[in-house]
Amino acid sequence: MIPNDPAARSIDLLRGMLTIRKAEERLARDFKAGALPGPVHLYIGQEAVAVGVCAQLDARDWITSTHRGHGHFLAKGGDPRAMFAEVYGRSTGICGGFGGSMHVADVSKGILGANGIVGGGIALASGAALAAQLDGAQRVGVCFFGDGAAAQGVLSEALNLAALWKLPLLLVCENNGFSEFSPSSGVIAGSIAGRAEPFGVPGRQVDGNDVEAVAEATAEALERARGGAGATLIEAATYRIHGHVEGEHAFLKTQYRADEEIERWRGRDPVARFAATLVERGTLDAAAVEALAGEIEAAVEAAADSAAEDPYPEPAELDRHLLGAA
Amino acid sequence: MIPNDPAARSIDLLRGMLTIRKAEERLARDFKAGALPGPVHLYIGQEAVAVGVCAQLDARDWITSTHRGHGHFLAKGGDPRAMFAEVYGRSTGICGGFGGSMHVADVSKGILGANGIVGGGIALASGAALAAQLDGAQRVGVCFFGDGAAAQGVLSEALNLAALWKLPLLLVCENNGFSEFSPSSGVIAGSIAGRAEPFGVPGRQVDGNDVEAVAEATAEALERARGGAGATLIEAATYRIHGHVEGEHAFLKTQYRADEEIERWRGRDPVARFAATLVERGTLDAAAVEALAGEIEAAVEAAADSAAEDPYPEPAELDRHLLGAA
Amino acid sequence: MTRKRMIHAINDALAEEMERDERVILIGEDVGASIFGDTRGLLARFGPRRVRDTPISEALIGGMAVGAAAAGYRVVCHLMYANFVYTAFDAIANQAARLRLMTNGQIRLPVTFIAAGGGGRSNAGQHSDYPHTAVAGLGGIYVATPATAGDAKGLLKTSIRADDPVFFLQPTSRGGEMGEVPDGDHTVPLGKGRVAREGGDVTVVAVGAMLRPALRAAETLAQEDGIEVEVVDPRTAFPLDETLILRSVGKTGRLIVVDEARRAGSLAGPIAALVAEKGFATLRAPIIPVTTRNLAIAYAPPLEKAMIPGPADIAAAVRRSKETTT
Amino acid sequence: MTRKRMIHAINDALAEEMERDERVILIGEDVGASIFGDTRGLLARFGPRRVRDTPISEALIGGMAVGAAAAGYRVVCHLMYANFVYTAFDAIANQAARLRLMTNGQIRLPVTFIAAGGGGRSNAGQHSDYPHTAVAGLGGIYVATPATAGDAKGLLKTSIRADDPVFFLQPTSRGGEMGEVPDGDHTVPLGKGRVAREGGDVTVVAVGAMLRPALRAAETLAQEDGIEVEVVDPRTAFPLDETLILRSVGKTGRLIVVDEARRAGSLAGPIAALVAEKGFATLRAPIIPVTTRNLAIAYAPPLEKAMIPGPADIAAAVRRSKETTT
Ligand SMILES: Cc1ncc(C[n+]2csc(CCOP(=O)(O)OP(=O)(O)O)c2C)c(N)n1
Ligand SMILES: Cc1ncc(C[n+]2csc(CCOP(=O)(O)OP(=O)(O)O)c2C)c(N)n1
Ligand SMILES: [Mg+2]
Ligand SMILES: [Mg+2]
Repeated sequence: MIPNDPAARSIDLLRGMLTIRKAEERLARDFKAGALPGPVHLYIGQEAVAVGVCAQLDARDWITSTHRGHGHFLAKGGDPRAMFAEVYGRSTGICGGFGGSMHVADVSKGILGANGIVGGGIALASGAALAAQLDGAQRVGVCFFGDGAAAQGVLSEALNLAALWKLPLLLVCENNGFSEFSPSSGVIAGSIAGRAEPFGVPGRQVDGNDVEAVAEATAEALERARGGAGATLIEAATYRIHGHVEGEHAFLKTQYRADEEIERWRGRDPVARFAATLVERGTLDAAAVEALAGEIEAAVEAAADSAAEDPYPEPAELDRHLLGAA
Repeated sequence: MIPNDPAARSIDLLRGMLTIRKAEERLARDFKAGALPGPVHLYIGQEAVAVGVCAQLDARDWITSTHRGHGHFLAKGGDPRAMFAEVYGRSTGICGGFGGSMHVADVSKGILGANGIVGGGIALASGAALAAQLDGAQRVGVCFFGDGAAAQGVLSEALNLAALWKLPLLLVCENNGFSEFSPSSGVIAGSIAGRAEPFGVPGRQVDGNDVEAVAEATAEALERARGGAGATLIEAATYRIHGHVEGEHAFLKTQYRADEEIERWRGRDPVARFAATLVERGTLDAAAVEALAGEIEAAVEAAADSAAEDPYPEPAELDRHLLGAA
Repeated sequence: MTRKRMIHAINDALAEEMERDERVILIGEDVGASIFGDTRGLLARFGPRRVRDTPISEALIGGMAVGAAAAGYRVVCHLMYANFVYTAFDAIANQAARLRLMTNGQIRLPVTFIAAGGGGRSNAGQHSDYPHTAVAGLGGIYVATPATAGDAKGLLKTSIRADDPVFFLQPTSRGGEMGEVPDGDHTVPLGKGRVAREGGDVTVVAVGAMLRPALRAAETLAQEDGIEVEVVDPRTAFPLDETLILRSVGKTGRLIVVDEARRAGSLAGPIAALVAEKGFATLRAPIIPVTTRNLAIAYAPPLEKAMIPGPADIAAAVRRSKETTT
Repeated sequence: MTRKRMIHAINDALAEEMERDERVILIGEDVGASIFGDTRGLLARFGPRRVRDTPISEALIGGMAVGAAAAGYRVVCHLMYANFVYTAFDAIANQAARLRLMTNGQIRLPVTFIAAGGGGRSNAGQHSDYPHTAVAGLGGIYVATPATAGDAKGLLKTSIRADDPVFFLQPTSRGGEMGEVPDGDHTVPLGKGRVAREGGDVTVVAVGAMLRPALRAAETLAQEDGIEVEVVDPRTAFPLDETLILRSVGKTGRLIVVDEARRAGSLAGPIAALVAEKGFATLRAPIIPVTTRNLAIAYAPPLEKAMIPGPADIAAAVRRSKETTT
């Protein structure tokens, strides 16, 4: 899964981030064009977190995700075409069009699903970590959640239990500064990473726009988890460049963040930044980066175009999910 | 409310603890005699916490309590006779016999009620603290809860919000070492008091069998709260001498704590200990302590005997609580 | 009369009640930004003392609403999407709905929980429930299900003034619809339904969002089939306006219940129980439920459309009812 | 056949299923000590790896059960008193009951939530709910309501083996009652009720704890009134055994529904809806519900006794039904 050659590995990181970026740029355009049936929450600007973490995982590890789940899905190996089809509500979607953007899941890849309930994935990942512990095969459960979700009490319940049971659990808080339209300072007191310590769980802060820093922190946490020493909370500082939900300007009457703030964070774009690093290091030259981006964009666009041609599911398919049906 | 004379004040503390002790010893006998309709959870051994805290409060301050709520009810000024009548299920009970032991409440005294939901009082007290803040009259909300309840996520939710809003809230955790039949070490990771700090809320540990230490810690927290500086978490180390619930030996097949442990804690009985302190200080002599105890016991027994004569409520009274009824 | 969108009528109700009684306060996630528009402008108008954006902590804020109400305020607690009522369910089910009984009326709770429910916008499985009966089944909390702008305003004003808890469930997909709103201090009593359209042939009780398709079906049936449908809007799911429903069925002898909820959790149950007991002698045909299936709402538009009852489903049920003779 | 207490039959079911399939695990508060006795001895027998005492964190453990089940285990999650299902409600309502649909069947959840419900022991308002319909209304989770020791064993074994979630609601006050339990690997299918007593005059559908008083009433009616009651035990509140209920009403033409839940949240609703739709032609008298009132259970014994249906209430309803001729 993880290539041994450091250069290949870092190109994979870039590839992973570019895939998410290009896929979501497509979804943003689709939304603007009125081509999406429901709401979408884009991950643009946070790619380094999903990719940095998932690069350290393999398919047998479990993840749970959030309403902002495309990035986690793709980084964990989810198929872009099946994701587009799902967001388009097609029967070829990864969930057959039943789930949509907020519920993309691929159990075969260890993706237990995006989740429309803020904080909902925390307990699920804890359960997956329990399963992993029982399996005894050094698998782990990883939970992605937002800074807003850190206000849900279930986080402290999970920290408590994970500490007591030494669960192989990785709690990854993506602190993007906002809980919908509320700046974190208004809804989160003190430090999120710090909340783990009183339970005896290490809490680490990391630059969430630095994919290698995220990967490194993850590797450390995984070593702990796979070695039987228990959980870690990683707080990754990042920023969402798009709104909370596409189209939010249609219903919001006031601006909730300054344009300069967005621009400042654009300057720390995790994808461009890592591309520049690779160029600097001589791993890739600028042309190669461009070629890679172009290649990924083409693949993503082709996946999306093709998914958009797929049929919608038939209402009769609903029968399959009635209780008692096989 | 709080007498100025230190001697009178400390005699009041002893009186408060003795009242709880005598009342609950009566209930323990009542239970053994099969005279109680439902389960009772006794507070014997923890009296210093309720009394130490409530001695610093006045009737306009709000408290919420737990399934183990007789001590808080009495310490906050609840009427013993009305409490007995409630536990006996009589129409003269403080809740007319509708609530019982787990729900004793007297809103006129600021007692928002015992609560059968572990952790249930935490949010209620936070709401009362919000009301107190809005009133602007330096009232506070105080929540008593157990070490077991500290595992409920709502505690962290309250710490977060109380810090953000600077709520006049006092969270009093009575760490009696057990969550039903589970020793705390198996269900509580790390330090309870320490859990407050990452939110920016002070967390203090205090000897919960030392009524003056509890009162002092409370006074400090109240100064903070009434001064607009916000919440405090106090963790009071104590022990319940009786079982989790009276009669538990009838259904438990194994012992969950050692007899020596109980004996060790009996040696630190908060009532006897404070009585001894007062004798040592010359505030009272041994005979006066005995007289006080006798006087209180007589009053409590009379209250209980008289409550036991009261009639049960009539089923027709239920109508009053149907929605739409005035 | 003024023509307004439902969401603006709700906004007016909130503003007027906050103006009328300074003890009315509003708490909830992003009530300042207001994703639905129902709380828009209230923060600016009434200030952050009375209008409070909260963290994502439904268990806490649900219970705080109860505590602040017990301590003297009239609290509106916004839960956003109705599915989040489940995250706050303990506060509603174990506290709000029963404190009146358990304290023998010492605690009355002027608290209104408000949320938006139902499907129609591809919000998928965790954002489309219409959970009125889960709350109605608690018995101690009014459940208002407004169907029109006028009723939304009138019911909400009454809810806020009520001394008992209310769950006010607005239909997510109908907020933008225009309706007539009476001028002045318009209130609508809890527990009183209305006849939305008179007719002598078949009674259609249509809940909340289902009123409009029911009325549309009634027009079609009148024009195409010569069937005169009486459309009854119960307005509150609990308590039901038994007299009104029985009177209508007494006239028509035929009953259809239309509810956007899942069959097993729909008002088809309680209404059928009512009529099959107290209106049995007047019934001339089977009671036909028109509800969604016993599934969460699916994402893909054709699935969602197939699940949620529309005018054609209602008309078909009415025709089926008319064809039955007994 | 062996005569056993219901609680021991449940214990046997758990032990046998844990023996049969090592992927069966049990989590919950004090499942080691076991306050009801249903999980007694399992910790000693199967060890702390598979039998886990948890902290008081229902939101977490409910969701962990879901996560561990999604990750390959068969999870029994003990929620103790049924009122605590509300604390865990989000995990059940927003996750367990809908992941199958939202993931298009990728996630099937072999998880059994077990709890004890109902009144009769002065446990008062927060420990006496019988919340089967709140769960049934979710649609995606089986609801088993065993009434006898044999069914408790058979239904629980089937629940644990099922690949979809089950809420197994045992009656708190009936655990000590003896009943015949078939020897060997006794299983009872979910969704199939049974005729507990044959009779041709009136059908009484009695849910869970209400079966025994219904049978008692039937004996009285046979002896004193010559009325032969057919007593139907639905065994699962969801899905209902429609065929069985309709067949019985087809024979008798008269129906009483007896349920310990509050009227508004009782099975009287769904069952009346079923029969008033599909069995209307055979109905010869009003359907009479015998339930508790729309209130939480009150504490004082005379109140509790008046609230919970007993044989006399059932017999009176049957007589009333027989007297009606249409
Ligand atoms: C239980 C619950 N409460 C509220 C919401 C509405 N909601 C959706 S996203 C969101 C903010 C989440 O913030 P954060 O966790 O920081 O994630 P981010 O959107 O920043 O990625 C809220 C309040 C929800 N989906 N679920
Ligand atoms: C929500 C909820 N879960 C579980 C219970 C069952 N229960 C009652 S008391 C108790 C233990 C409480 O421990 P702690 O908070 O330490 O209080 P203590 O009994 O020691 O005073 C439990 C688990 C409950 N009443 N409410
Ligand atoms: Mg965020
Ligand atoms: Mg304790």
